[in-house]
Amino acid sequence: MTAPTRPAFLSRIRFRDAGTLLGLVLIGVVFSALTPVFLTTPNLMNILQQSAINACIALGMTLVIISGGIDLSVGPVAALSAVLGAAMMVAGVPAPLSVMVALAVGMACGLFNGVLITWGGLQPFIVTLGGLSLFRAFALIYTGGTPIFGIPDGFRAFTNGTVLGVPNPVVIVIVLALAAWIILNRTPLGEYMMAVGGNEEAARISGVPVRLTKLAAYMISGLMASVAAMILIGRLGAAEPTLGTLWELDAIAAAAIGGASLMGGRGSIMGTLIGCVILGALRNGLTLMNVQAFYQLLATGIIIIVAMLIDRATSGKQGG
Amino acid sequence: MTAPTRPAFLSRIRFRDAGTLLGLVLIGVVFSALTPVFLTTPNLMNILQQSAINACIALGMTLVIISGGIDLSVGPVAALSAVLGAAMMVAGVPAPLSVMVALAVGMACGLFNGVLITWGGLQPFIVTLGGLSLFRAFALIYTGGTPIFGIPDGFRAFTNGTVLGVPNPVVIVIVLALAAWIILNRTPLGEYMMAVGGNEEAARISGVPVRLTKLAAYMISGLMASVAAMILIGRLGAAEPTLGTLWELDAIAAAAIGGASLMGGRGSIMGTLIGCVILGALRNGLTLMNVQAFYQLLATGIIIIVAMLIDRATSGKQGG
Amino acid sequence: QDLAPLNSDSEPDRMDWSELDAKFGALPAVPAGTKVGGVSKTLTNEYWRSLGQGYQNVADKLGIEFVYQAAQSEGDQLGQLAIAENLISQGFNALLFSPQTDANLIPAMEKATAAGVPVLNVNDAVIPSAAHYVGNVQKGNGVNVANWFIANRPDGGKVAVIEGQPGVYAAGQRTAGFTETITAAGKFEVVASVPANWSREEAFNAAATILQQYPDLIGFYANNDGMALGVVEAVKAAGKQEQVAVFGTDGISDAYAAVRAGDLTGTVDSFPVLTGEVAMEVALRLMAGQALPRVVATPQALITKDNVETFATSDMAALRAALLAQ
Amino acid sequence: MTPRLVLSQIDKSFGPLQVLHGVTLTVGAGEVHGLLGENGAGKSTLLNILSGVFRADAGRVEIDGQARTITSPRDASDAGIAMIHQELQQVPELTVAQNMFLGASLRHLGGLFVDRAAQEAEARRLLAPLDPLIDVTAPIRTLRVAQRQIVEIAKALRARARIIAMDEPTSSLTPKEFDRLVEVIRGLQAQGVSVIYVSHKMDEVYRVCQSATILRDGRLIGRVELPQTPVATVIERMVGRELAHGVHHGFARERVVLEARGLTRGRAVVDASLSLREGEVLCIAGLVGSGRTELLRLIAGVDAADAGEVLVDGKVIAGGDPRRRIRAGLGLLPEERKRDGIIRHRPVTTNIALPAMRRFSRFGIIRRAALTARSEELMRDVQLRPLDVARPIGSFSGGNQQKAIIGRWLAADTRIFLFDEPTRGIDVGAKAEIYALIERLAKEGRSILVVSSELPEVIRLADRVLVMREGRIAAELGPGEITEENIARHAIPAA
Ligand SMILES: Nc1ncnc2c1ncn2[C@@H]1O[C@H](COP(=O)(O)OP(=O)(O)OP(=O)(O)O)[C@@H](O)[C@H]1O
Ligand SMILES: Nc1ncnc2c1ncn2[C@@H]1O[C@H](COP(=O)(O)OP(=O)(O)OP(=O)(O)O)[C@@H](O)[C@H]1O
Ligand SMILES: [Mg+2]
Ligand SMILES: [Mg+2]
Repeated sequence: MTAPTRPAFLSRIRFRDAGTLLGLVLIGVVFSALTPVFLTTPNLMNILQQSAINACIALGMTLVIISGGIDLSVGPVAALSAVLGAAMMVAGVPAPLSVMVALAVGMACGLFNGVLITWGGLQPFIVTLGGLSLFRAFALIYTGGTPIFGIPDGFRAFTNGTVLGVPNPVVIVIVLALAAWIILNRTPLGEYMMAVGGNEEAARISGVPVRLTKLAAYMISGLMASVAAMILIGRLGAAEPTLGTLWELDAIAAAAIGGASLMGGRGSIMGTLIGCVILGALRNGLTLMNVQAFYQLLATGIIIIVAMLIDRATSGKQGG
Repeated sequence: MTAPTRPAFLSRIRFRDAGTLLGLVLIGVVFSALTPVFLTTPNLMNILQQSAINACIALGMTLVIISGGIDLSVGPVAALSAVLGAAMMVAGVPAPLSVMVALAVGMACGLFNGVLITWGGLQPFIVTLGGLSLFRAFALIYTGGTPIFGIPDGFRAFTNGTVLGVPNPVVIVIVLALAAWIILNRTPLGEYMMAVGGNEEAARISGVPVRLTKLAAYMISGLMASVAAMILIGRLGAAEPTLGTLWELDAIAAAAIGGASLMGGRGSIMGTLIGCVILGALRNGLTLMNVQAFYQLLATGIIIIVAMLIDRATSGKQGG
Repeated sequence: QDLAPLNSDSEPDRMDWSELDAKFGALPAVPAGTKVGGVSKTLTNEYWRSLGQGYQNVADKLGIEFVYQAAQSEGDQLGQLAIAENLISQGFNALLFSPQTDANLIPAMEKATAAGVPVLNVNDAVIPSAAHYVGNVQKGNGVNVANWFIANRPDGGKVAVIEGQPGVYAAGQRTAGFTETITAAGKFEVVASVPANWSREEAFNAAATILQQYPDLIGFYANNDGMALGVVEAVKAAGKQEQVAVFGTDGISDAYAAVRAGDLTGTVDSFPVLTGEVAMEVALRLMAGQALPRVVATPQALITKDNVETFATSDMAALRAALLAQ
Repeated sequence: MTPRLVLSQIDKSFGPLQVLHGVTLTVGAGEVHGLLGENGAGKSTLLNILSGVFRADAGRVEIDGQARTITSPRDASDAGIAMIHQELQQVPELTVAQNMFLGASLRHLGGLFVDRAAQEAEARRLLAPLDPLIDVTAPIRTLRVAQRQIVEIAKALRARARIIAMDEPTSSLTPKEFDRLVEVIRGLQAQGVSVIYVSHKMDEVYRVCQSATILRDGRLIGRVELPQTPVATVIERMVGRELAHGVHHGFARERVVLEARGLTRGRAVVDASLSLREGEVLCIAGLVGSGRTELLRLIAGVDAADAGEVLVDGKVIAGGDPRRRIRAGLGLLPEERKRDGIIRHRPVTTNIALPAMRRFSRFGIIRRAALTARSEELMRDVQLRPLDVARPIGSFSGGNQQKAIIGRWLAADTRIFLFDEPTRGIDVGAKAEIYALIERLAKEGRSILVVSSELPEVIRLADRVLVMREGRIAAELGPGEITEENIARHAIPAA
């Protein structure tokens, strides 16, 4: 039905993502030349597994960024839902129920951010900066600052399991990415997000429920943060009130490397995923090469900038 | 000659800053009711002194934000110029010369950011995120991770001195704020910044040197970061490669509380200064009341958000 | 007079905590209305909460007013300085500082010293101009672990270090102590030494990657317990509990639990509660005018399954006894 | 019979400024009703109230005899009202079809998913009578202004509204596209749809409207039946005075000041050369999309040329930077003023001073007093309403923003003006003023390059005309050759 037109549209998107992919391939080539272990299946799985948590966060962040906002509070949101979820599990509440509650906590945090931003009319950066302190404080006060140990083995087995050799966290991320892709590209909500981020006034005039759209974006971001939290506590076997420090920067970096514009209106789920893997591969490769602490920092800085330059050179204008 | 129009224009600006001031007054009233020490001259001087470094950073940040960008790399820039400046002083180079070099280093970092953003066409967030790692790595590698001690007493005496009872750092900030205010409100550069932040394409077509304007903003931000670094090493008597962690968030918070729009085009020097003092007063008051760290975090989060709400209620729309 | 820059690990003017009573007699009486303030790194780490507990124990026992404050997060250097300055302006008789970095509390210390208030630098970061330091030997943490490997793994092998935040004194010293000692033994190779920024998650990821790369690895040393517990999970996930020994530092309660459960091979406990008590006692002695050496070293001990029950006690008297018996 | 729509006693203020004073407007079913007035008269404001973008301070809205409360765009579309906005309000990254169905997407699979195929098919169907060549799957940012305006028109048709408000729908359309729009409007009329039509082009208004309401300064002046009332009367009632009829004057001298040689950019502009003499008004005509805007942008240095060069006073200007061109005496008045022209939050003074900031500064400090004085002088000259140069430019009506931008180049003492659709969205009164202004500039020896889609305007202004076709300069028409027929003949590509 749409045969004559769809390919054009897809190819346009793919072209943009191709730039990001090229960056990934370059990093891959460099590291596999430098260390033989890099390009082995277990290590690649390792990279994916290690990128899974950032990917969760970054998917939610991408939707927020596309709708013209930013969410700096993801780390503390994850911490809060991690400690609450863990406390329930440790207290003997069945894992599925605890997870549901933890996810609800994440969404509630997103709701809080979203309401202040939409109905309160405040800037997203500053609201979520406030949230950054607030949710962290809740998590610390609730736990008194101590990690919660004793996550039940059943739950841990689930997060540490595999499906056909693929670690479950990676499977979860793939499912979530698919969902995010569908939301963004196939549902009215996705169109609303692009519209609100691209031209809020136009969206409002066209009858787009601007506030609900933003609210949805922040709630999804909160939800994704708590999914990441669940994966992490499953893997570590403990929930720390301090977890998630600087997650927001990693997620934003991944989204930006993947082509999201922090001005809103533009972003790609595929690009963000690739961005996450770029960052994961970078960290993995540097560890494999046993690069010294200071030089790791140096390499991270250089590679973020170089990835953006490559990306920029292979794709169109995106303004500064 | 301009009598009929200037007051209207000025009063519009003042009205906006009045909202921020109201927030500060409220905080002041609450704390002086709760703890008698708060409203004593030494304590107020203490607050100003403690806000000075954030104010330096925030002034530069305000100009960057107004011109439509953001600078996440201020902390590491400060660290780099601190260690280089300190190393020179310790090696016996006269303090004024060392300071000049340190300031030049800060400006060079700003130049680096600015060039990537303007000529490279990259997003400010991601460039300065890269810079965040990069400059920190330089500082750490240069020092091997160890602090540099032995800042000459002459230099220290200067930063710890007072003018008519006002600590020199505060005096420096006042002078810098005045300069920033003049730049923003009385020079073509300031108008260019607001134009570029408000509508880059229109500015370009109107003959505004868009790239140079942005470059200037980032270089000023770098310069301000190194001024802050100089004040700090003077106070500490040492320069650490790790100094400046999280400075960017404090500075952005201060600018935003002061009414800067992170979408660019709008912001106020006076507002930013008040924003810095709000944050400083908050920290000071909570410590005086012996509020524990977790609850301080809570209070910080709440007050950032409440300040924004008050500000929002007392001023016009500014979009979310 | 100007003091030489302090290196707490090597300062010659030092004594061990255990000799305090012997050399300077029992704790002098405390005047009524004494106020002591403590500024710590952050309360998000159990270590610093325990230290505060130690201060509080002594304060409660002697009826001293004690205020304990900490920065909002690790790395919040100026915030900690502001807190310290705000405390000074309230007038305390002694101050116990655990600075974020070597330099960030210098102005507060100078201000207090100028006002005649004794300042103790308690543990971790070392203010070079500090007149009094109480804490353990950072390098010793790593040396203790290295010695365990040398004694218990006579065949040697590959080991890895998970470092704390780059540029932090304690992280650097602990790593150096371990690496220098174990390398000198000859049979060991430190194949990886990477930073995980005190983060359990990053430690987990780094350890997983390292295990991937060196399947024959025999041990990890992590700069603190949080990271060590992350490493433990990575080792478990790789199914190598038998082969890989994991050590942490600090001796937090979760580490004790993990040692008991056999997950964590060991940790170097520096007994924060006891350290806090000793530091408070030192402060009181200084206020009474006693001429103590510049550094008072506090104990540390390698905790493994063998001795865990001996040291897992909240009874400080018993702990003191156990340590003195060592 | 009850009228389809009655707006009665509508008041609206923005802050202290009351812009509508008890305005009343009545439209019958199947009627095409004009809404006329000068820039800033309040036309857009009234329609924005009708379509739920603004809320009226007082007044009633009745549709088919029933009172309605409209507080949001949603309410308006529920009430059967659609609107074509004066300023293009579109989302750059979304496709044409997505933009057309924004806020009212067609769905399938239980209403959860957007039915893109259906949307695209429907978009194609709606666009067919207007411009069948628009690719409904292309992101809207890749379209030219005219095409985007056509998409806006088609969007309003999508909802099967009973009332369609069109706020200057043809400001960037060619006569041919206007003809197609007339067909569409006639079709709507036949279905009983009521249309409110805002335009500054009197011939259009007379062609499509049966009646009209006239506003002046936010007050109702009256209702007129159209074919019966002569144009002069309507204009007089709009502006409150009679307008002198304009005829062309030429002031061209010999000396060539501007030359473009072989300018090329992609396929938008191919090998375009032209020369402009002192005091000359050179118009560039052509169909929408023929590359006129792009040519002007190349000359102004806003876009970089793939090939070719620009000379001022015989000297090649190196580099593609607008600043160098401005220094050489060029100034561009862009086609899309909201996107490319104004800094919304900043006052008129600053907006005016941008290219000439040095002129208003001494020792690096802006002389505010001089700037304000000069701004007021200039704005009085172009008759900015209201004459408050400290107000943010974004709070002025579209036409007045345009005047301010003209003032910008006057302030910079520009010698070579590049006007892209200078009177787009400008009322008849202001239009005459701008023509007079252009003539005055020419008389003073300045040179003017005008891109215009309005042939009467071209004929009125031009000493010489270049006709562009598919990115190339297809013809040059000298004095005596400038007729609508000649221009049209060269503009239309051979089949
Ligand atoms: N958002 C706003 N804030 C303040 N004033 C406004 C705003 N929008 C419009 N105005 C003012 O309202 C008056 C009417 O503007 P409006 O846009 O309705 O005029 P118009 O008749 O459509 O003019 P034009 O033909 O130029 O489009 C103008 O004086 C304008 O300055
Ligand atoms: N943003 C764009 N993206 C892609 N192609 C463009 C773009 N803008 C213009 N073009 C191309 O340039 C050609 C010339 O467009 P231009 O806008 O210069 O024409 P114009 O005659 O001024 O038309 P208009 O009246 O719409 O302004 C068009 O045919 C189109 O193919
Ligand atoms: Mg209008
Ligand atoms: Mg055009």
